[in-house]
Amino acid sequence: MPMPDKSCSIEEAIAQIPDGSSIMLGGFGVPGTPFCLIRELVRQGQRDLTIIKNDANETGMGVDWLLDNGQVAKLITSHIGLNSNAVAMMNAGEIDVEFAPQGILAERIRVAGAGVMGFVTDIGIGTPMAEGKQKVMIDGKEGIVETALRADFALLHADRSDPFGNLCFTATARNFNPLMGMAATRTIAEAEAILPLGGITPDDVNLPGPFVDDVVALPELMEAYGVVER
Amino acid sequence: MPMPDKSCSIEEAIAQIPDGSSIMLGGFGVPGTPFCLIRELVRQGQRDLTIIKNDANETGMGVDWLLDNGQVAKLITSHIGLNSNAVAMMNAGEIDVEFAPQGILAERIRVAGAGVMGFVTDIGIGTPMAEGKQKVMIDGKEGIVETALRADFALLHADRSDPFGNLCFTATARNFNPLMGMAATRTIAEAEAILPLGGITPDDVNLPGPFVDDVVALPELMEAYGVVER
Amino acid sequence: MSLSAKDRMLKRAAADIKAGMTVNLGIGLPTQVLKHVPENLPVCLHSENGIAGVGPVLANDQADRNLIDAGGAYVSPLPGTSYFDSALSFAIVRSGRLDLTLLGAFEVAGNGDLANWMIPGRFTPGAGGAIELAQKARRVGVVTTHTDKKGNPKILSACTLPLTAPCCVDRIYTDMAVCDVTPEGLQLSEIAEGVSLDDVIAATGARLIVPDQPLPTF
Amino acid sequence: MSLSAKDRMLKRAAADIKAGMTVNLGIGLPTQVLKHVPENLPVCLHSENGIAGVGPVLANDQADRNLIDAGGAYVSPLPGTSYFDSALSFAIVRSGRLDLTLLGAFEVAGNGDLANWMIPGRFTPGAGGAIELAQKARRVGVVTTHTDKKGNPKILSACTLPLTAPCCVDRIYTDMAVCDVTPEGLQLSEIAEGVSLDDVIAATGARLIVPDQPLPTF
Repeated sequence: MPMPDKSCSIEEAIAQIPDGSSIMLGGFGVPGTPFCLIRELVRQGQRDLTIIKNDANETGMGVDWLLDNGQVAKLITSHIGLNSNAVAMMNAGEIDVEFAPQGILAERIRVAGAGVMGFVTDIGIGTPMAEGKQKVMIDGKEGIVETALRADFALLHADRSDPFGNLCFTATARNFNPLMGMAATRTIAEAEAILPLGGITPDDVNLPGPFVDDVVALPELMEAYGVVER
Repeated sequence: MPMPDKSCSIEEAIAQIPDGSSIMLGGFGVPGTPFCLIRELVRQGQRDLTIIKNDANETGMGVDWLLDNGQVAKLITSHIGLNSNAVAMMNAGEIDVEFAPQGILAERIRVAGAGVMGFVTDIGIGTPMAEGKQKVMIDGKEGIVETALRADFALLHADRSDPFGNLCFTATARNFNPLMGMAATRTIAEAEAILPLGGITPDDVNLPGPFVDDVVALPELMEAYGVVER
Repeated sequence: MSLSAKDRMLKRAAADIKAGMTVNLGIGLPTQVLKHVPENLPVCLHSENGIAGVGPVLANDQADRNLIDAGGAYVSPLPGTSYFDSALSFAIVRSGRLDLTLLGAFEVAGNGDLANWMIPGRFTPGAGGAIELAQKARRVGVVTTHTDKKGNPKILSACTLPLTAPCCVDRIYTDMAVCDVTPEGLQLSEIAEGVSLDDVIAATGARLIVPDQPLPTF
Repeated sequence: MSLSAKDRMLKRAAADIKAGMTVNLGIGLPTQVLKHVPENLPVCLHSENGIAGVGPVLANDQADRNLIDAGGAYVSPLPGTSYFDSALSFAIVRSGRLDLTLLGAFEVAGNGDLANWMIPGRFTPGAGGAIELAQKARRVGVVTTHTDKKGNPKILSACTLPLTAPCCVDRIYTDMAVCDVTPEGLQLSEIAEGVSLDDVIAATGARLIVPDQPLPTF
């Protein structure tokens, strides 16, 4: 019984995204950011997007291309301090920015991918983060109900894939990628190498194929993937 | 900066467990069940235990040794159909059995390991499983609040470990092991092989060392670990 | 070769497993459906204990002691198989990545209610993964004999046993018929070769919607 | 070699990193504590972006493009390092596996309230991982200059900025003193060499409990 083949061209993969979509982008800083998929999204120019990413990359990279091109309506993130352009657009009211503590953002995404409606946490109690959120008591302790965070699409960067979409990430390029790949209605992964079926040891898979819809082979890595000179 | 060494003898590891403890046991059927740690627990004879395991193994194996030795007060599990002894003891009122759907059991354990108080799910709504549980509304939909399930100890079976407690599991012996290793106050792992620090590739670790307290090398595998002849 | 009524049921259920699907087959009759799935059909079989891409069952002397399916059978990997923990396994189930599950049944009701895990006082082993499979797979098929060993209907107007999940079943495959749960009620969609409409109606405990046109056979 | 006041502060904070600990060091001064930790001390450094066992920072020409710490520095693996996703990384934080975190501060209050992530209208980049580190590490140390660049106290009776977490700080390390948050209030525990008690009190915006016996110096 062969596994289904999900190979896809980058143009076709990104063309599935309509205006107004919510899109999760893997990556924590540079590692794990799907720069090629983002670049194609810039080329195709879909608008009014809600972008969900840990950070806004740095000025002139990744998320910033989308901001610069006026494609982003809203950003859900944990920290945008390295992108002064994002901060300026937020302060000017040009984009709506929703912040979550980093681990809460990660868990809201994971919970969505686990088919769960939300979770209860004491993180943020006693701070402005807790304001306006539903509270419940568990064993006499107050907790905040954090809701599952889903998206229409997830764009991931993988080190390796096979045609079925079994994904392996490397080092700190893993970060939000496997979580987001579970939490989106349609998951598109770019991979530095596409190995034949059987080329990935079953124990080594970080995100199993059933979560992945489209696999895009990267022809070459653009400069953005490299070490950032500071 | 060397990683801390957590090597421990099996006797010392299990001697930390007092009577009345709650103990999570890895394993789904035979694969991943820490038979040697369980056997030592039988030898030391701690009593009045709450055992948390996906299943009760089969008659004459693993959990059944503890049942047979009268050490178990309560069992929290998803399915005990392969152990007629466990079913008989439940029906005779000799042990208290709490059932959860398998994925809810897994998620309650994972959520405990993630330092979260509980989660909200629609699983079991419209069935007896939902009765008596707290409900909340999220986006106009009713959900059940399932609480985090913690334990005093987790006993795991790993394929490989290093002295810091970085664990790798193999094939379907992974199952509940990494989840339970996160959800216990003290996590004790037996490993078929203990490799030197650096012997496990950082990308391959299934449960990182910070979750693991004691690492026990297995001298040899007893028959229970083998293929079950039916 | 003429197939037995059971094999025709299994083959009919197998025909609804389509290219590209991720599928979970319950223990018992559903697992036996597999032998009627074409060998080259691209399908991913999921097992609750942590496999996507379940391969053939092996004899004990060929078995990997660490590789079983949720039913305890020693299985094998395929090119493209992956292993994962139990939380991730049920993330696949609950997040809608299972295109289809085929399950057994003690009772199934005309509205799609399913009871397949408990007989109070007689059979109380715990639900395992059944509740989440029944509630969350995108499509739920039940594979069952039309009647129990005593000849009593297993398809009822309402289940008498504790439910696995309410209104979860989409289609029922039996040795006599294929029935679909529709908003209007339980529809008789196909009939086994050599079985009469009256036989089916007599063996069914729920009201059946019978189309005017002739029923396809299988 | 005589150490600068800053280096003595960093060295004093480093002395509280003990064998066997898992530790997270915040960006800025806390990360600089590292150079005062003995090379052979068995300690596991955690970074929020998915590392346990963070090794030395590498020059760009030696760097692995896929291996940074949460502050963006190119780091290296050690024997026993592991990598994991962001949900698991914060599982380590929230479940109490971090024995210690050292964080920077804009303001810290005598009751342990910490403000280190936001200055409304001026600095609003988002909290990153700070809230969970501050709220959930078993022990929270703040490493900060005793006063800001204008000479105003950073240790206050109450924070004026939005809190990272309330009542989370256990110990404050500054270039002038070590202070402990106790149920009775903020206690002056140690004093930097060459700094007088009056200097410390004058530079502190919170009431200090000063023990009767002579203060240890560092």
